[in-house]
Amino acid sequence: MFDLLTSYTLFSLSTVMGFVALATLLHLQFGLAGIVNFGVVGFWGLGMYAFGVLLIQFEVPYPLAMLLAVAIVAAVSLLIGWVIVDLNDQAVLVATLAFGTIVTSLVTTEKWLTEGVVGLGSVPYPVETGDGALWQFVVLTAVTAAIVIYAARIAKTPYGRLLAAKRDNEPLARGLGKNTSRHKLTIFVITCALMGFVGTLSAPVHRFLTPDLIGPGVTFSAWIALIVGGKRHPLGGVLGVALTIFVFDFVIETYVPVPSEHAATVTVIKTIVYGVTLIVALMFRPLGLLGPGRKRGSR
Amino acid sequence: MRLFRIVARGSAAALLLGASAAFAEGDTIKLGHLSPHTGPFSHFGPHFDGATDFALGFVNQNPPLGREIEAIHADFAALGEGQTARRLVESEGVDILYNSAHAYESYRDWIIGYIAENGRPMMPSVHAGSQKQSYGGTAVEPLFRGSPMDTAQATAVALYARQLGAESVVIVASEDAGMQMSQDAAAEAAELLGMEVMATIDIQTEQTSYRSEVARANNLGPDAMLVFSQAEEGGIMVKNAAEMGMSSMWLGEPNWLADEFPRTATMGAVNTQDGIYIVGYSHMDGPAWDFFQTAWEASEFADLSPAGDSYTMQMYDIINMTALAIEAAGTSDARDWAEHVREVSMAPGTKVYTYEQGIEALRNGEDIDYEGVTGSYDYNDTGVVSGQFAAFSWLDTTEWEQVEAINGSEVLDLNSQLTIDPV
Amino acid sequence: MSLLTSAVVLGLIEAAPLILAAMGFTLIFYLSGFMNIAFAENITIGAFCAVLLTSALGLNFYMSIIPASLVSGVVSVLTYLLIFRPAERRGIGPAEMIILSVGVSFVMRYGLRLIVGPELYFFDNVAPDYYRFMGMGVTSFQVTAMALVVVLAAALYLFMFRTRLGEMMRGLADNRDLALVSGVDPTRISALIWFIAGVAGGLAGVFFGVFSFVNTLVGWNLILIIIMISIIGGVGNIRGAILASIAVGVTTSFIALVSTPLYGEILLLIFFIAFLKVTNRAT
Amino acid sequence: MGDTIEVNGLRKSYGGRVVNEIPRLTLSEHRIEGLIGPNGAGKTTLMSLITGRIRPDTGSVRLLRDGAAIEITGMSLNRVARLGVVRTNQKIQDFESLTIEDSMLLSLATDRDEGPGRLFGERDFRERCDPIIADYVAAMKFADRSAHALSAGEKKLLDIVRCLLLEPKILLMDEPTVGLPTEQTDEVMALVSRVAERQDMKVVIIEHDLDLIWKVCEHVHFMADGQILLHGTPEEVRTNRLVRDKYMGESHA
Repeated sequence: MFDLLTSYTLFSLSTVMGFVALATLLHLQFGLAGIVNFGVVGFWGLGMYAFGVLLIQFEVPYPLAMLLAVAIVAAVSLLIGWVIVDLNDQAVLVATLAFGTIVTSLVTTEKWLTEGVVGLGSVPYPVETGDGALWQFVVLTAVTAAIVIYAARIAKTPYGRLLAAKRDNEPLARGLGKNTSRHKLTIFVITCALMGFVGTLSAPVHRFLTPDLIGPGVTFSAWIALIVGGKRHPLGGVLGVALTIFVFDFVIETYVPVPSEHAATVTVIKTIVYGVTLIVALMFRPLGLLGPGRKRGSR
Repeated sequence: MRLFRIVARGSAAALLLGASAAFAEGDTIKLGHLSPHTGPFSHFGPHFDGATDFALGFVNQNPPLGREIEAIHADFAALGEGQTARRLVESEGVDILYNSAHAYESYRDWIIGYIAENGRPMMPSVHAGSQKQSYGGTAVEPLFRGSPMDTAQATAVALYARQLGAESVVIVASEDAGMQMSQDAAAEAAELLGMEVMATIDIQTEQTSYRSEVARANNLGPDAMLVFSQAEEGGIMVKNAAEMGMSSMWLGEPNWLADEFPRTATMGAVNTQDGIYIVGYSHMDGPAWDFFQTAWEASEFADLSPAGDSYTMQMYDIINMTALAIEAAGTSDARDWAEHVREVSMAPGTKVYTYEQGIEALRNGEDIDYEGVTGSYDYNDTGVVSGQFAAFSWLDTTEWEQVEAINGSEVLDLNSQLTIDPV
Repeated sequence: MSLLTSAVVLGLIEAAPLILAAMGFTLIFYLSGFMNIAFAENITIGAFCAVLLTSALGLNFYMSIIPASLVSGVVSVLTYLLIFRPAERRGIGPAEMIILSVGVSFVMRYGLRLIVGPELYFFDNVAPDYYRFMGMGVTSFQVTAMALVVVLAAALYLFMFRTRLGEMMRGLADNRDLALVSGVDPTRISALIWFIAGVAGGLAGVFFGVFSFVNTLVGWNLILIIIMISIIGGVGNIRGAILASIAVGVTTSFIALVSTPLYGEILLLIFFIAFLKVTNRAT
Repeated sequence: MGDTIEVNGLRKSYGGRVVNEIPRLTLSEHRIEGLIGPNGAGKTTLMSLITGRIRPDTGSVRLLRDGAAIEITGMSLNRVARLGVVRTNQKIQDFESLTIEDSMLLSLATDRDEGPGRLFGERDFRERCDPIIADYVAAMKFADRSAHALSAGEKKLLDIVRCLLLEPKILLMDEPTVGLPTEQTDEVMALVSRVAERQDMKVVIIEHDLDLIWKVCEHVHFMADGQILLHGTPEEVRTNRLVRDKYMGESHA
């Protein structure tokens, strides 16, 4: 059997694909619209858990549970969006970070709903005929591809230009009659709802949901990948995730198995390398690997 | 004798083509050990690896079916238990997936399907006491536990509190899967024993202080505090109690036997309390224990833990049982192995106290009944083994001693009445 | 012991190290205009120095406090000179500076992890003496922590509002261009402030450590609460940091006394988000 | 008659210092009006109060259109611009990541164009805008529309073009000559006048270059110490003694 189809590889590639989707959505939020969303794990985790709870605790049919979960995330993102729409960047960063922490904490305390740390038992694939994992990976890839294509096209449309203008100089854009608050809220709700949707697709991949799946590590990984790849380029998320998560969490972990007592050092060195790449990227190449070069003057 | 296989297949061509190892019956029997070397339990890793290698040392002097058991210790915290299990089974081709832990349910459906198709892996585990009682013990799901259910352990704590004469208790548990399940079990057991559960308090892991939680528990004035947490968390609670001038009767779970407990609490604080008892597994005196104790204390692994450490004992017993069952089954096929586990570990059959005695008797065609260090080692139909319980207490920051044995059958009978985890 | 008094006393004990940390954090936030997440590692380094000094060198606990906090003060200045000042020079915006400080925090925390390993470290041969105060038990370490808070707060207040250096610092923070024009040397003043903040962080680390244990996550687990306290207390406002720390300490203690402790943190987070919206400012 | 702006009892103070005190003012009764006065007279503050960038302490600002009065006091910046009252910026600034053409397309895009779902309308949107963009690129002498405006002059020109492309009813120009290449100043102002003529647009120019004011404006308001002291034809204002003492005495008229 061709090795790609092993449950191990499918699981890894599905999680990597999930991160590509999250990083690309973060490109739309931060790279394009300038919203410093440090609560990525909050929207993704809320989508995953809402779906799991609806499906398992309330036995809602599969497609309806996904729809409702995404709707819940959209509603919550509208509320958070309203909170952060007129705050400056640092306040947005801390507010969204606090939101992500609230979601993780509530998942731990509301045991009657989420079973808390004991874990919410096995979320099935929509297609349970044995190659459910393969189909899930295909669907995740299709959704991610759609998001990347949307990100690539939207940049070259009036809406993309509007978001870029708002990011660069909001008062100037408002002076041209653009309702920047409404547009900021629209892109935020759309992309957060999509993060929730990716969460519903990730639930069956993880199969057994526990609060430590939705720790702050998810947000930091998406951010590091985007900064390294290139926050303003639609493919920044793809390249960033490939160079960080794919290389470290799949290639090295799989093909360079290290004796167990050195395993700790590999993870530690990985995080140090993440930290250093972040520092180097921000200091010397703020627009990342795919960032545009020096701007061309018109004279 | 540490057997490591460092496999370097880093070539880009092999990027997606991890070769899955085919095996012939004649090859070695591969044991994939899910061992925590990163994450919150990383200090357990070396101890678990050493205890496993120690047990394999005896088995491989005269291996079952003449096939040496080769250990692959794989850290599971970094990549996740599910992914590490899949890598060990699919690409390393292990015959035995050893020590599945809390996240077993995330790959349970997959592995049951894989076993049905490929006849491996066998799944002996000392951590599976945290999994639902209904899982395991069959040819379809060859999961066999090396210790009683966590719930039984929690029932023992409640039972000993009753034994100490407690009428009312407060039950504290940290936000960890095993601890929360133990809390529910202890609460129900306490009620069954006629004790009043005044409150159940959840504490967060990795905090620097639990003063408010301890104060709240103390204000309720319970006769005893049943606490299910890691050693260092228990240590902080006892220290906070002493700092606040409060003194209570504490009953802790086996993790408190790690030296993190007294070193965090400081003996000064421990001595101010009415009493601190740790309910854990004890060994069963007899030829098995005598052989094991002398061998462990003479081995290169002796500094990893005292001989009486429950993990060390349980791993020794489960490795012996697994090897003997393979010999009895005549194959490393997990489905046949499962059928023979009970055969080698329960009556009828001549009682054997070490792997050496067991393998010899099997080769003479006798039926055997393995009596382990941790107990008579009899399995119920869902792969749960009986065990010996006892209460311990710390003498100083390095030494603890067994205070009193707890009646094992009383524990099992009380545990079976619990509703939270139907058989 | 009524619920309220124990919540207040417990709150004060909880708050003491938090105040030290919040004071340090808010100083950097006020002067450099961004939230330095890597400040968490100053706390951890302070804790590790103290534990190593007491157990390895057998120093008395009180003797280890000063050197431990000085070390983390020096480390704090180094992070400023080596990374944050060049970054400011390159005109990196406040949001990117925070992400940069996350990177620095990762490198420092996991670099320390490589050296000290995963185990927990303890103040083994150190034991406080126990007193009784208002019906509640208190230890000498807790009293020292609270005393240090008062001393450091007073010293910082005097420094900021009664000394030439303090005035220059406030000038630099309030109106950078005006300060530069009037001959304030930004590097010297900033280095001094980062040093003072590092010392405060190290002190906080020492007491967090002695109250429980020391591992590489001591600072990291607290950084979000410290950020919230310094923003609620008002950036650069020492009195605000103290009041906010006490308020947070007392409320979380009170909630932990009556219901699930985690609800205390959740309520704080929700209040914090509402606070940001109402006051519509972060810096 | 076109739109006019009416200000009643307007007052704005910063920490006790009164910056604007205008009991009564009507702007844009004429096609092109001027607003002159010494530095610190409060001209820019008045502009900001009208366009909603800042809120007045008391008083109201109304837009009179076809006999109806629309209350725009303190209305948000983008809604005032949406009503056709647009302002060019005194401070030189630009959208850092947008090219010259992008900036123009930004102004020309309508609400319908700017839907998050409109992924496929780009090509004919550009075709629709091309003629008007080509005119302005030529008029403003931009060498390459797909490049960025780097010099101050280019940024200023682009700022003005962005406002013109909105086809405003009233264009408030805050010191347009500052930063403009001197040889282009007359051309630009001539272009603005032509556009004003063609699109029935009113213009109010704040300027220190008085020659430009006297030449272009039909009516001039003189402001000092936060108050409108007098207004009239350029000839009346130019020869007024008060204006000469308070203002022209300083500047090299």
